[in-house]
Amino acid sequence: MAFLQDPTIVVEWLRQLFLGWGLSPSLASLLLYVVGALALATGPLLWVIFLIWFERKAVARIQDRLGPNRVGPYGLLQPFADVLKLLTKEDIIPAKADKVLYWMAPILSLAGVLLLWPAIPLGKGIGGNVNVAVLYLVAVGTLSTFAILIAGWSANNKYALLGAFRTVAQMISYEVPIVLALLVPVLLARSMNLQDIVAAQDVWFVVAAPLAALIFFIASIAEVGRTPFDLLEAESEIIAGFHIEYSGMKFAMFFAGEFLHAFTTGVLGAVLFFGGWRGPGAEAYPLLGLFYLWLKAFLLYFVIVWIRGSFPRVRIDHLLDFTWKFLTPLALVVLMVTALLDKALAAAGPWARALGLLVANGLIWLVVQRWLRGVEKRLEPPMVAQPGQYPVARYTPPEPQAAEGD
Amino acid sequence: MVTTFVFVLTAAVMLVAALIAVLKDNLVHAAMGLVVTLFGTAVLFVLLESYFLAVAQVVIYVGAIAILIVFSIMLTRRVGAHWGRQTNATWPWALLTAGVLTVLFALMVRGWDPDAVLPAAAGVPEDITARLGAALVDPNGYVVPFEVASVLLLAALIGAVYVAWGGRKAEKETQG
Amino acid sequence: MVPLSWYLIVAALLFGIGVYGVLARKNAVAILIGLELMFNAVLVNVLAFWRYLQPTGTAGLVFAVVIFAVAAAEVAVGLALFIAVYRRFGSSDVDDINLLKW
Amino acid sequence: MDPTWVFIGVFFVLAPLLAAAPIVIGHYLGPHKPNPIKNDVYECGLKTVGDAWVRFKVQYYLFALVFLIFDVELVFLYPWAVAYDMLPTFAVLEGLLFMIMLLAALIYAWKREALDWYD
Repeated sequence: MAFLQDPTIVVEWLRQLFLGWGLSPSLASLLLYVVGALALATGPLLWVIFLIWFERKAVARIQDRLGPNRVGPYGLLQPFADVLKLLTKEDIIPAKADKVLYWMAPILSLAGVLLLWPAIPLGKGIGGNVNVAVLYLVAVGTLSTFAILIAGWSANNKYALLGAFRTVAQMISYEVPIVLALLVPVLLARSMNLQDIVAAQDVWFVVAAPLAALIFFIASIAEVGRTPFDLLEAESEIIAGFHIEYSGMKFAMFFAGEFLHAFTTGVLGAVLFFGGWRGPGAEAYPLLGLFYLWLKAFLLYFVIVWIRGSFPRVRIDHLLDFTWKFLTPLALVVLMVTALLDKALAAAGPWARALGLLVANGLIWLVVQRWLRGVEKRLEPPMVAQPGQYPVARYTPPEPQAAEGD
Repeated sequence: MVTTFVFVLTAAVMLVAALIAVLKDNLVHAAMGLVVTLFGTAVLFVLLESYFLAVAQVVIYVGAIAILIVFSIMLTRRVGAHWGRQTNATWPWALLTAGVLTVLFALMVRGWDPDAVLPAAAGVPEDITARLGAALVDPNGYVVPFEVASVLLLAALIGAVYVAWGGRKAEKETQG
Repeated sequence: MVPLSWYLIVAALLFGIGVYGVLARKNAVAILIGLELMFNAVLVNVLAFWRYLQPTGTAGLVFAVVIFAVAAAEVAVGLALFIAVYRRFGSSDVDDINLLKW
Repeated sequence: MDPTWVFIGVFFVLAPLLAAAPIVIGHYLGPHKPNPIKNDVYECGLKTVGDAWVRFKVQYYLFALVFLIFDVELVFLYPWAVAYDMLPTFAVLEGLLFMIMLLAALIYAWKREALDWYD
């Protein structure tokens, strides 16, 4: 029972065990860190195997298919079969590839996602307690960007390189609204430590900053490169993007990284905007907090899968316009309004503050909606239904443009 | 003890990577060397307990500056083409200058250890990031560098966009 | 704790390597890489001095932050020039850009 | 040394190793029968067309450039947000002025069509 109230006693027990082996205290601490890091890293890695099954099944049901259902009950063992298959595939390395970089890219890709985990608070007193955690998340995210650039480069294939350029352009473009949206919870909690941010959420930040939450969520999906923002590796249209020359386990690592990143996005959304591990009884029983965090993260992850199953892809010019001309200015305005209003409402209680910010967010959204209507009117001629006819969307082919060469 | 070990390891890796960055003919490898050096600098910052600047170093240098550099290298050459020599004919003079400079610097800083009354023992305060933030907008502190930095970056953006990109129309005209 | 002079010597070596890169390289981007190494050496110096001489103040940190801004501006403009030159001359070697030599 | 950062250091060593393990295992479990055609560059099942040359497109560079400027400015804003409780109203306005500069940069790039994608 003591364990349920304070899981850290396991750490103490292990430390005593290591000391009992005759290790020096500092060496015992180091060994503890290694054990902790292994536990924290293997957990998500094994969880990915389930995620792959879940996503395939969920998307299949959305699309009115059955999904994996042959291997094991409900096809649960399918991912294991896939792993076995991938493990025994031939590891092809293109003849002219840059060998070192070619090996490094998939490792970096997965490690970049795993490295997000030590910053995440998993419960009261357990998990990450990094003083600059929010920026740490952004910093680690750059590793994935580099992985893609290296992957595209090292294979010595022009299409892979082109795919990598486009993917990186997309990723860095969407990083701007993410960094802006992350500033809002930091501002509300006055701390970059995620543990403090969770502690500050007496009222979930999604109430005080719904627009920032939405921007973070959308931009994160794009950052991970999921549908509807996955046109650079659209499996059904082009063969693949930057990882075209990868096969076997290396290829699988890119995908494992993507799936884990999607789930981690859910975790981060839960921590930043949905109260993290907080919930009834989570203070007394930290493991319950872990369960709450997992539940919230899984719901958010399900929304990501749902979006994947429901939305068509966007075009690349729309994709980049969307972040630079919509999300970024919107995030800037939200940040400014939040900063001003938060100072004005400094004396008010947490609920009054949150509701004031909520109202402000609503007003911003109304203005944005009106503005979007205006833009829509300018772009599209109004569709008028003829009597006896259903309105049909008109397709006007784009004006032919002169081919451009450089 | 651990700190010393990590410091020596990081410094060694950093310097080797820096050498790769300036010696390799393959510029992509050189850029990777630069990235490792930048990362090593971030590790040194962690050892110096300025955590905010360590992550800022990774976000700005590795995440943005290095990406820009790698982009520029990859955009301006043929995939798989031979790199060729990347050094000047006058490289021995460069080596001499750099060597003399380094030796002079090293000789200069050799004895700089204010060991007896080290203020370092006071340690870094917990809220150093907040203090930095307050100092950056404090009228009696560093508000001028802060605002000048924003103007500088705005000017840099305008200048860079202006130089690199003539706008869609101009672009079409020049290329016919 | 590691002595202050170790940091300074590492920074000096880094700076020297950067100087060599700037002077000996042909390609404009490679020269910028050397410049970045020099900037980093300066950053290490600034933060080492901050940590050892005035860890409770913020002067060193502000200095470092301003260096970040300057480095970013320098890279942005430098690479823009490089891109413009490359598009004009089709070459990225500074040795080839010698119109003013005549 | 903050123990959290020691832990992160250990993690930085272990995470790449863990990510590399399956790849290395797969490398040795799988068959090895390389041949020139298999190891050739894959381009839609056809032979490589022409010189492997990616057309130079200044757009990529422009996005990276605007991103760089934004990134640096935003990193400046984080300490400002953390220090929010210590700030008088004047200092808050300083921060807003900073953001307005950022907005100006965005509007300039927008008007210059540096943010447009075209093929």
